[in-house]
Amino acid sequence: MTSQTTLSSEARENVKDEAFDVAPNWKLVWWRFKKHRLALVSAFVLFGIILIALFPDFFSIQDPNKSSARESFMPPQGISFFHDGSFQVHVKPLKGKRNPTTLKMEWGVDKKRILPLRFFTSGYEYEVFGLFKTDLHLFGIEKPSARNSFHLLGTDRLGRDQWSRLMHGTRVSLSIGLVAVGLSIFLGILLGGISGYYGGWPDLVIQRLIEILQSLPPIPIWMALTAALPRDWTVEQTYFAITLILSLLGWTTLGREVRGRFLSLREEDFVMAAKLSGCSQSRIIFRHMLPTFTSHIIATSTLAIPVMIINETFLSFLGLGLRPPAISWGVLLQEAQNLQSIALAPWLLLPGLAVIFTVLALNILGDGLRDAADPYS
Amino acid sequence: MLIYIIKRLLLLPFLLLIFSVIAFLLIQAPPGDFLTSYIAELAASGSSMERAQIDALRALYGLDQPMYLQYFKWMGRILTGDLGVSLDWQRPISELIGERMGLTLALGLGTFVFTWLIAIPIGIFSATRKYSFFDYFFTVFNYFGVATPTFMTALVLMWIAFKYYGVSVTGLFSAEYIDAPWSWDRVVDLLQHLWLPVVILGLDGTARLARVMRANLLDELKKPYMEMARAKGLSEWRLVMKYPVRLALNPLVSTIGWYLPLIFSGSVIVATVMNLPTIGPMLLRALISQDMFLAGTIILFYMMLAVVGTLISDILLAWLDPRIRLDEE
Amino acid sequence: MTNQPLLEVRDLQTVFELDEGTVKAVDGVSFDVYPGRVLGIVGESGCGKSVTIKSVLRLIEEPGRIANGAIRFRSKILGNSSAEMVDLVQLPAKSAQLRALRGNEIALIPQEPMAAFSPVHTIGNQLMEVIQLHQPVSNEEAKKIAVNRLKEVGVPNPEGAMDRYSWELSGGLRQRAMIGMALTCDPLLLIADEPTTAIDVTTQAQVLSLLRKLQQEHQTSIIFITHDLGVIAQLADDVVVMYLGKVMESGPVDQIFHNPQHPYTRALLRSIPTVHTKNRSRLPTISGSIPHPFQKRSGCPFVARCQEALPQQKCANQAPVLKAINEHQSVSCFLHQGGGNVS
Amino acid sequence: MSVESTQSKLTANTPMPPERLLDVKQLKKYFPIRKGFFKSVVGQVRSVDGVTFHLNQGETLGLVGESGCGKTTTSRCLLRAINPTSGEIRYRQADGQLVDVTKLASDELRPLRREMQMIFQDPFASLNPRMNLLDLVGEPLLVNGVANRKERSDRVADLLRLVGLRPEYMRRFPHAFSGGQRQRIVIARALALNPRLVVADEPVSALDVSVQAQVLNLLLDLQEQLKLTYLFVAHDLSVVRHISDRVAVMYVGRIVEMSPTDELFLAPKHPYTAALLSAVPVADPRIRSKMQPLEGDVPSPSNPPSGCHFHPRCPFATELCRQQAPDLEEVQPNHFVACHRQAELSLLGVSEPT
Repeated sequence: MTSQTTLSSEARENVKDEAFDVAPNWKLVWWRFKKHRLALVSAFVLFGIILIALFPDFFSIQDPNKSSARESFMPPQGISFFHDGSFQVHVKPLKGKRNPTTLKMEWGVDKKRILPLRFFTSGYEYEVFGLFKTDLHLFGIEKPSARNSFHLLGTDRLGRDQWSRLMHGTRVSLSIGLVAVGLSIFLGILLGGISGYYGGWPDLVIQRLIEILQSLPPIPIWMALTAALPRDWTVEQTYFAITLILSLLGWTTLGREVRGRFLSLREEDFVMAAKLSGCSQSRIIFRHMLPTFTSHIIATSTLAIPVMIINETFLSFLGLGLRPPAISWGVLLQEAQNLQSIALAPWLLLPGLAVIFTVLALNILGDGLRDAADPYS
Repeated sequence: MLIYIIKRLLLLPFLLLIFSVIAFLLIQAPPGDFLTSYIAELAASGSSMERAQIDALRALYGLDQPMYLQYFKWMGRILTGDLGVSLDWQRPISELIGERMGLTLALGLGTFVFTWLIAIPIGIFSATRKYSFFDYFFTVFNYFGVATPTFMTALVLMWIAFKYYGVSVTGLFSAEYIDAPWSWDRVVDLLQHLWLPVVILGLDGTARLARVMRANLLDELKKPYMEMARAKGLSEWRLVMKYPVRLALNPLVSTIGWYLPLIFSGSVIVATVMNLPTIGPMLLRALISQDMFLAGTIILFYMMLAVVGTLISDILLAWLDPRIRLDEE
Repeated sequence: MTNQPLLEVRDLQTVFELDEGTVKAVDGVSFDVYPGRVLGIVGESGCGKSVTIKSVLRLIEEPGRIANGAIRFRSKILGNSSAEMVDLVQLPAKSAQLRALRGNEIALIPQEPMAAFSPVHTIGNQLMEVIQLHQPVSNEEAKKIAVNRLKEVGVPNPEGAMDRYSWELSGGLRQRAMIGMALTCDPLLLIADEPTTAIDVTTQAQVLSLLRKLQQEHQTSIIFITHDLGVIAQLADDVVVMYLGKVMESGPVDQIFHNPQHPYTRALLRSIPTVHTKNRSRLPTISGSIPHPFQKRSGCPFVARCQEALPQQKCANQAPVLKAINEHQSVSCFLHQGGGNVS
Repeated sequence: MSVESTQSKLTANTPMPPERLLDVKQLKKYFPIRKGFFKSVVGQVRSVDGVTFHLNQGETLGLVGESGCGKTTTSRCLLRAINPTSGEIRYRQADGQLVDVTKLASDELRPLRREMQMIFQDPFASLNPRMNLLDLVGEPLLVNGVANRKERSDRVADLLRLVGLRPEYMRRFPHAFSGGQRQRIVIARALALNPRLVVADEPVSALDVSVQAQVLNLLLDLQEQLKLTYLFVAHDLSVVRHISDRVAVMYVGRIVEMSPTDELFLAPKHPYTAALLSAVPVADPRIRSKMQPLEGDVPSPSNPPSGCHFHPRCPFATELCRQQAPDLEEVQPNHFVACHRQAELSLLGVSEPT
């Protein structure tokens, strides 16, 4: 089929001709994206993850930093739905016994009691974006204590609740990905745009810079840079330093892409037509050139976020990135760094699943966006 | 072709210059000079250094001189083959790296070969049987492969091996061979240990590479020369292998340039988790203990690998693709 | 023409199953190709001429398929006697028989030689490949044949050209090399898919005169596809005029140009500017534009733009079929199907 | 701005015949060939290499040549869509003042952009797919000061009607239209600011043959109605013959012949023109030309032959042709030829119109 019919074949299906004729670009993209079921599901999952990142305390069970030596290495507690044949959401409490020979705590289910699970219950108090205080939580048990404790994903060495820590780690890890990609986009569009739109010596310099940065081995450089961060920096300072370091090498791919787009767009007839109509340079850039590849930038960025997330996880896992008391997925996984810890408490690996599923969802979403991004190709 | 290679080679010193500057800047990156922090660390642990020894080190690295002189001093020593002494290990850096070089290369190259051997056939298979069961299967596999950090794979496999088989799959040698001299048995023992990290590192790369191969090949399968080749009467299998696979490989070859060094540097994490005696964990230890000249030298070594990798892929690409070869000449 | 046809296409229907329904790219096309004659298929974009020849070569791929019809070819290697014709539609798409035919008895000259040559294999490699695929010859012999072919199609320094890549040659030489490749096995039928569209007019003249010369020397049958009526007039013996997947009219070239019967053929001939056009005059035009291939339609595909459409919506509701109006010429139009001849 | 520079831009002191709208002298555009790590210039593509021609008010000049001959580059230089390397492009503005387009700074070009417009070859590429017709056709109005939305949409409606499209289509996007309709949209946009000069770069070559005639007729009608001057760039000689008052033939960056249309087609004076004419396949099976085509290929403008660029393919070439490039001379009133041997040759054109 010829080029002018491919678009139609994609979009004409569900829509009346008239709607199609007057459909702006974003609608065509949406119609195409909608057909990618898996990407839709991913978008939905990510929405949930973003909610967690926005309100981690609401989803937590207890203060993520609250430690208790008596609750160290408790295994995950599953949620049960039926008790004595009737529907009741509850968890089974754990009972610890110290093994007389190894002196390790061994946890078993206390079959005598149940702990009913409450939704929208009150728990520890927290602040929402510094605006107001509340103690509302999505779920939890009533009056938690050492005897009546609920740890959905178990506890770590210091007896901290893994689930609550995971919720808080989500905020940090996801936002590092987003901020680092945001910085990369800024650098990439700025430098790539200058390079592609103006050409000449700035192009030459920027291109060489990109080439050199791309031939650097990223992981050792990141390791060296993060290792150079002063130990006495606050969590916030380290956080921003790490996003900066990650985006320092991360913008090059996007920069290249933006440059290529500008270069090819500069030669496009419709850009020349705009120029000849008397459009100003800024109008050409912002009305004609940028809109043609914003969807691509969105897709590429979506695919870049998981890379950043994994890199942060790597660095924190190695002890070079964020350090406690900061909580990120990498920091959580640091607890599971060697065989001994895993053998003792395999559930410490569970935050890894969060990494995998988030990255998976972002990749599928990114692919779906990329496929839908250009309805005119 | 020869002119092309020479042209590439002429660029080498230039790149090395830039990279050595970057490596040097990384050495200088931690606040304060490393000697001061080293002395502070020693003091904290109760031991101390002779005044004379400190002064000798200061003079050796030119720490009281301006930055650019320090750089020239460092470069001068590196060019004469003197990599200096690791403060942390109290041993010559060349010795430390030399010991681990062989195993690092073995792990890297093994992973590389494994990746290509697995990924290319998967890519071809998926592309030529688009939307078949296997295509979907590999797509799902690849998505998970890309999403799973290598250290997760390593940790999970180690845990499984420990829990169900009671073995601890760390290191590259069994206990009795760690310090043994090279022998046939030691090589066999090495291979018995090497395959697991190779598979772990390889799975990650395989997922990426197979996806790229599939996409490249799908692009090529749409090209008009395919129709022409069919119109000539070529059988499907023969024509796919001769034309599109050949062309789809070209962009992959250009990825060797960054993939090869990525394997070496990417193995840092897996090597740390699995406690492998390669350069990676040494870099981590050097960075944490602020043994900056060792760290800087290792980073320079990784950069050299990147340069060599790029060179290899450029040459391979020129050899494979006459368009590049003839255009550059 | 007392001669028996080399190729008989009967009621060919090739459809593409797309998400929004079935598109009949070729909808009941019939024509004959006679030995030693050139058949020109002319039509505008979307008329189905390319799909027609891809169907003949059996190169239609998913989501397309040949839904109906017969493509009977008088093959020397597949047929048992000279009177027997093989229906290519009946052969499995990936069968060895079809492969033995393609490049050997039926050869293709593609539209864009630049894209149809592999950029990473030499011209010689690609030429020798066809030769060795269909003839049991050694490398040296294959090379000799290839060099001879290149010489025959006027490639200067053919030995040198064997080691060159397609993108090192000029557009004209590339197309010559392509023609050389198509001729290597002395095909019975040559299919040329707009072979001069991508090249300049002086080069086009070279290629056309080369094709004409080779056709006369080898007595090869040719199907020549183009949208350029000038090229058709210069090269074809017989002409098929297509519009939206259907044959509007077919007949000897002189009849088509000097005694066109279908309103579309007539309008088309009137509306094209030629170098003989009167300067700065208004051309009679065909109103409207070619309908979208997804548009559902009954009746004659040309009806919306036809100035001679019959009253009472007959043309819009009923589809005319291709019928012979004399010994050579066939038309698909109701104007000629009540016996009444309108001219 | 200094007095000297103003004078160099306003070249009113040198005379230009009153009927002339545009005078192009020795126009050159070289593109550098860059290679290597530092992108050093290793050669020049002489895309346009000393082109001289003029345009009279209200006429159509056809500029023909094969691909790579520099016709498109020439047309883009006229509008300063690209900056010429050297040469002079004198243009008579609506107020009668003469300006040299090549010397204007980019902000001085804006008033000129209203007077000169362009129609592109590919109607699919020259319309921004993300804008609807109102925005597309209305953009020149908007950026040139017609801020009132109502006023703009009225004008767009008028323009759409003018090119034969229904004003109700204003909210539609280009993807809703066929090639021919899109070319009408492009024409409507070009006419939005009431230009005097329209440069049409192969405006019908991407269209189906049954639609070509519609667009050609539209262009002829518009010219009559709006007193437009056209520079019509094309490779298709039939189309050029149909629409042009005069024709200029280009070969490898130079004009080889320029004359009134009928004269050029019936009695060409340059061997290349004659060869070009004989290469056009005649749409009549009864006139099967002998087709003795030119040998060889069009040379590359990065490495053109010495002397007359056509000499390697010219059956009449002499030693002089190999060494010295002929000048474009007026050999008959209004008939310019660049050939050393034009006086001795008698070349065959096409037959009279039927």
